[in-house]
Amino acid sequence: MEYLGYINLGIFLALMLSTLFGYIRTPVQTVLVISTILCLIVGAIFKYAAYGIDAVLLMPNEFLGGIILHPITALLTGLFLAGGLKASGGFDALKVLLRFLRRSPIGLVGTLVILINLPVISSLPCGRILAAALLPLLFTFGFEGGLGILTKSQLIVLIGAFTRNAMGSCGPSPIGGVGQIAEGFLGSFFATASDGILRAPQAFSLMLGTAVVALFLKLISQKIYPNDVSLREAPDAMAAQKFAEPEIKAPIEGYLALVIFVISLLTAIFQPLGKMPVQSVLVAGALLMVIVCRIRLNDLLEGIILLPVTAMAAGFLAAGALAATDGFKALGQILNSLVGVQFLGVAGMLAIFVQFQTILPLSCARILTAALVPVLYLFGPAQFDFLNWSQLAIVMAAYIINATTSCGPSPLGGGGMMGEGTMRAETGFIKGAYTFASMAIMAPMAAIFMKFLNLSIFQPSDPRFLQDIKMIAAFAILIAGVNILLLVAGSKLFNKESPNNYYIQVFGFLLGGSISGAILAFAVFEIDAVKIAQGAVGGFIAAALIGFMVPRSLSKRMTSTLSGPEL
Amino acid sequence: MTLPRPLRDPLGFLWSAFNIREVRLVLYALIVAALFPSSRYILFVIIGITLAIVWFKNYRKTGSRKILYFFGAVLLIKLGYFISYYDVTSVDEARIIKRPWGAGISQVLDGKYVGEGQGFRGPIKTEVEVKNNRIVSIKTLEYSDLISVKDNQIPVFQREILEKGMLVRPSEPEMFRGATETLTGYVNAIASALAKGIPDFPEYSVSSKVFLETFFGKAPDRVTINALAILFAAFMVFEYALQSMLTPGTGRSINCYNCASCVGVCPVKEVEGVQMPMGLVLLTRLGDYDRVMELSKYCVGCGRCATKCPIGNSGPLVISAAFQAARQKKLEQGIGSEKETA
Amino acid sequence: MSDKKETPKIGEKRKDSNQPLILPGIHRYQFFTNLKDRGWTINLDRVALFGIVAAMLSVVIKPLLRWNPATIYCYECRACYATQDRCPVGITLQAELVVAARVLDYDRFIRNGGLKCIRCGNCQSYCVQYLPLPEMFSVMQQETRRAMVNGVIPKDILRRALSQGLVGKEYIDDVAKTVA
Amino acid sequence: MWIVFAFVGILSGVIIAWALDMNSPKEIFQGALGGLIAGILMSAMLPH
Repeated sequence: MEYLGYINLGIFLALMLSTLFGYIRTPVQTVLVISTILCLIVGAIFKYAAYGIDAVLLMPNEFLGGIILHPITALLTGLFLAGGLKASGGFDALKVLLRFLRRSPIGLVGTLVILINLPVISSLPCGRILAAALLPLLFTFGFEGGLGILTKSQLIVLIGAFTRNAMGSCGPSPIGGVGQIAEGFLGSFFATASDGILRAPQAFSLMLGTAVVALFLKLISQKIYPNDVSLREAPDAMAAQKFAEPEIKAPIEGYLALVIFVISLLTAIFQPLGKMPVQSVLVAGALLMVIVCRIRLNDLLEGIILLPVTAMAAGFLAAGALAATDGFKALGQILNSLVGVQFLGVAGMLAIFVQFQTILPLSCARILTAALVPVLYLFGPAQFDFLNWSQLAIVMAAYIINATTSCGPSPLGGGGMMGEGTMRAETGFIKGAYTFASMAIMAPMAAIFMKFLNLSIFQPSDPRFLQDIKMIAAFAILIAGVNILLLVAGSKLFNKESPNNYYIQVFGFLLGGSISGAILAFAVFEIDAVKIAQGAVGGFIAAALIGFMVPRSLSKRMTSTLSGPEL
Repeated sequence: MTLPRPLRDPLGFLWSAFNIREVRLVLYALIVAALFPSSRYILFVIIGITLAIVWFKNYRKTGSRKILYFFGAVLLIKLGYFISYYDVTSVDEARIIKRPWGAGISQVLDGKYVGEGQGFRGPIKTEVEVKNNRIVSIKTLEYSDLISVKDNQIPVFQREILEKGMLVRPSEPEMFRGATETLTGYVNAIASALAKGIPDFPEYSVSSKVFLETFFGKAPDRVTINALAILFAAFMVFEYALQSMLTPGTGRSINCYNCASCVGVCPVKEVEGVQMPMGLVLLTRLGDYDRVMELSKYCVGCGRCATKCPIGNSGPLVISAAFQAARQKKLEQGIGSEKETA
Repeated sequence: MSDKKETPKIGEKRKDSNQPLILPGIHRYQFFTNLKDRGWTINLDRVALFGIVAAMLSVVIKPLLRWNPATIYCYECRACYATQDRCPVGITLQAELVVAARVLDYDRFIRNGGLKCIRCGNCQSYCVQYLPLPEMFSVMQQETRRAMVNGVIPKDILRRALSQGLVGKEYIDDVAKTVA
Repeated sequence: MWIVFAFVGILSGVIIAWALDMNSPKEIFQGALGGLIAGILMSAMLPH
C-alpha cells in the first residue's frame, strides 16, 4: 500500500513528460484519461488486496470527486457569452471604440497598452475567452491583417504580450478563477481572505510580467529563433504610403451585446442582486443576448473552445484518480524529504515547489493547482508547520501566479498556442519568454507585494502602510531592473544564428532563477543568510529544469515532432 | 403494403431522429423535467416562448394561424389563473379566522386526527389526539428522516406543545437552527391534522386546485434556477461534443486546439469571415456540413495544414468527412421521401 | 484515382460504392497526416472524450437524482474553512464534505467527520454564496446511513472511523451494529 | 493600493511602448498614459 502512491505518481509524470516532449502523440485529454485508467487499475489491484471488493466498487465515486465543477461551468458560460458577442458583432463595436481611443490623446501606443492589459482588467475565468475573440483583431494591425500599422517585430511583441496577460488573467479573476482555490485555503486564517487576498499581487505582477515578456520577445526570442515566424513584413513601397483606414461600422446589436456583456460581467463580479453563482448570471446574459440581439443557439455553441473544457475535466479526473490512490500524498512526502537535503532546506524546497507548474506546463493550470494547493496548505500550520500563516500566504501568492500563467507556455494545447498560431510561429516560440517572465518576475513580485502590502492590509493593525508602498516600488524597480539588465546584456552577447545563443539563454535563466529564489526566500523568511542561499540554490535547480525544457532550435525539433521521421 | 418508417425500422428511425439537434434538445429538456420536478415550470415557460417566436416567424412568412391559437391559450390560462387566484385568496382569508393555532384549539372537536406536511426528506405524517380542547398526544407515523425527528430538537418542541396543550411557535427559535425545514413540515402536519377536527374548515375549490397543479405547481426557487443554468452549460458542451462523436469520420475535429497553427500555413487563410482550415474544423464540429461544403471550394488541397497541426487534423480530411456526412444525410432523406410518395 | 477526370458534383450520388470517398480534385494522401502512428488514436480520442463528457454529466446529474442539487454549484473556494473553532464538533475541512456529498463518496465523507456534523449551520455563514450546507450534509448523512445498512461501505472504513471518534452520537448505534 | 498600481502601470506601459519600437518621447508618454489608465482600472476591479 505504501508503494501505490509512488507507482501512480510515476505513471502520471511519465505519461505527462513523454507527451510534453512529443513521444506520445495524442491530444492531451486522451493521455490524461489513459493515465486515469492506469492509475485506477493499479489502485484497484492494491485496494482489492488490502480491503476487498467493496473498496474497489466505491472507487468511481472517489475519483469523480476530483472534478471541480465550478471552473468548468464558469468557463463554459463565459465562452457562451463571448460566442454571443462575436456573433452579434460586439467585437466590431469594440473595434469602433478602439478607433475612438486611438484618436484621443492616448494615441496608438496607449490604446495598445490598454488592449494588452484588457484581459486582467475584465477578469474572466479563463484567458482563452477573450484571447480567442481579440487575437484576430490584433492580427489586423499587421500587414497581412490589412491595416499595416505595425511591423512584424511589433506584431510579435504585441500578440505575445497580450497572450501572456490573457493566460494569467484567470488567476485574479473573482468569478471562478484559479486563485479562488488558494484564497479559500488562506481563509482558514485570514477570515476575509476569500474576498480577494490574492487578487492584487497577481494583477500587479502580471502587469510587470507582461511588460517583461514584451521585452524578452523583442530582444531575445526573435534572435534565438530568427526563422520561426512566418509573418510577412510590409514591402518598403507599401510601408511608405500609409493605408487609408477602412471605415468600420458595427451593427446596433453589437453595441447592445457589448452592453449586456459588460453588465453581466459586472453583475457577476460585484453581485449587486444578492449572492448568485456566476454561471446563472452569465447564462442569463447569454440568453438575453439570444433574445435581444437575434443570434442563434448555434452561435453560442460556436463560441465554445472544447479543449480547455475537456482537458480540464480530464485533468481533474486524473488528479482525482491520483488523490484516490494516494499519489499526491507520495508527492508531499517526496517534497518533504527534500527539506532534509542539506543545501536545500525549506527555502530551497519552496523555491522549487513554487516553480513546479512552470516546469510541468499542462494545458490548463487548474489540473495541477487543485491537487497541489492542498499539499502546499499542509506545509503550513495545518500539518508540517514549516511556515506560519503569513509565510504561507506569501508562498501561495507566488505559487498561484506561476500556476495560472503555466498554460501559456504549454505545448499541449495551452493558451499560448493560440498566440503562436496567430503570429504564425512554430509551436514553442514564446515558451522561453513566458517561462522566464513567470519564473523571474512574477513569482518574486507577487511574493514581495503580498509581504509588504497585502498582509498589512489584511491585518490592519500594521501602521507602516506608506513605507511599505515605497518598499514595493523599490523592489518593483529592482526586480524589473535586474531582469531587464539581464535581458539587454544577454541580447548583446548574441550572434545571429549561433549555437551558443541557447547556452546564453540558459545561463540567463539560471541567473534569473537563482535571483528569484533568493528574493522569494527573503520575502518568506526575511533577512536570513542561510535561508536566502538555500532559496537561491532551489531557484537555480528549478531554473535549470525550466531552462533545459525550453526548445533549443525550434524548427528542427518541431518538424521532427510534428511530421514524423518519414518526412 | 409498406409500413411507415417508424414501424418498419424503429431503431433506425430513432437513431436518425437522435441525429437531429432539435430532437436532442427536446430530449435534454425531457430528461431535465423527469429528473427535476421543480424545473418544469421554467421549462414550460421556455418552450412557450420558443414556440411563440417560431410561430410568429411562421405567421409573418406563411400567415399560419398557430400564433393566434397560442395567444388564445395563453389568454385562457391567464383567465383561469385570475379566477383561481381570487378563489384561493378568499379561502385564505376565511382560514385565518378558523386557524387551529394558539387559542384556536377551542374550535377543534375531540378525537384522533392524522395530518400531513412536507418535511425536508419527504412527507411527514402525524397523529394528534385532542381531548377537552387540549392536545393530549402527538405521534409521528411516518417520516423517512426518522433520525432528525429523534435528534433535532423536535422532541423538545413536542414536549412544549403538550405542556401548553395548544399549537404555538417554538419559544427559542435559535434552538431549531439547521433543522428548520423538518420543523416547519412537522408543524404543518400537526396544523393540518388539527384542521380536520374543525367543523366546516374552508377548502379550495376543486377546479382551482386542479388548475394550480397543472399549470403552475411549485414555483422554482433559486437553487433550481442555478442548477438549471449549470445543467444548460453541461448539456451544451455535451451537445457540442456529441455532434462529431455521432457522425462517422468527423471525430477528429473534437480534438482541435483552436491554436490557429494551420491558418498560418494555409495559402487561403481567410474567406467569408472564416479562418480557413480551422474554421472548417469548427464548423464540422458544430454539424454545419452544408456550410463546410460551401467553403470547401476555396480549399486548394495542398495538405500543408496536416503537417503543421499538432494533433493531426487536416482540412481535406475534415472536408471529406463533412462530404460523407452530408451525403449520408441526403441519402436518408431521399429514402424517406421516396417512401412517402409511394 | 480513376475518377480524377470525371468529377461528380457535390451531393450527387455515386454509382460505384467501392471507391473510397474522396472529394474531387483532392489526392488521397492529403487526407492523412504524415503522422501515421496517430491513425489508431482517432477512435481512442472519441472514446476518451465520451468518457470525459459522461463523467462530467454524471457529476452534474447524480446530485440531482439524490435531491442534493445545491452541491453542484459549490465554488470549492474553501471559504468555509474559516469556520475553524466555531464548528462545535471540530470539522476542519467542510468543502471536502460538500464534494463527498456531490459524488456520494462515503469514504471521504466519513474520513472528514461528516457523521459528526450536527447541522448547526455555523459554516453556512462563511460560505460566499450562502449555500445550505447543513441540508447538504443531512442528505448525505442519510445516504451514508442507507449505504451502511445495505453493507456497501467496507467495514475497515467504519472501524477506523469508530476508533478515531469520527462518528457522532446520532449514528453511533448504526455504525456499531454494522461493524458487529 | 491604487498608487502602486498606477506606478507599475506606468512602468509597464513605458516598457511595452519601448518594446513595441515606439521610441519617440511622445509615444513613450502615450504608453505611460495608457499604462496608467490600465493600472487604475485594474485596481478598481479589486475588492477594497
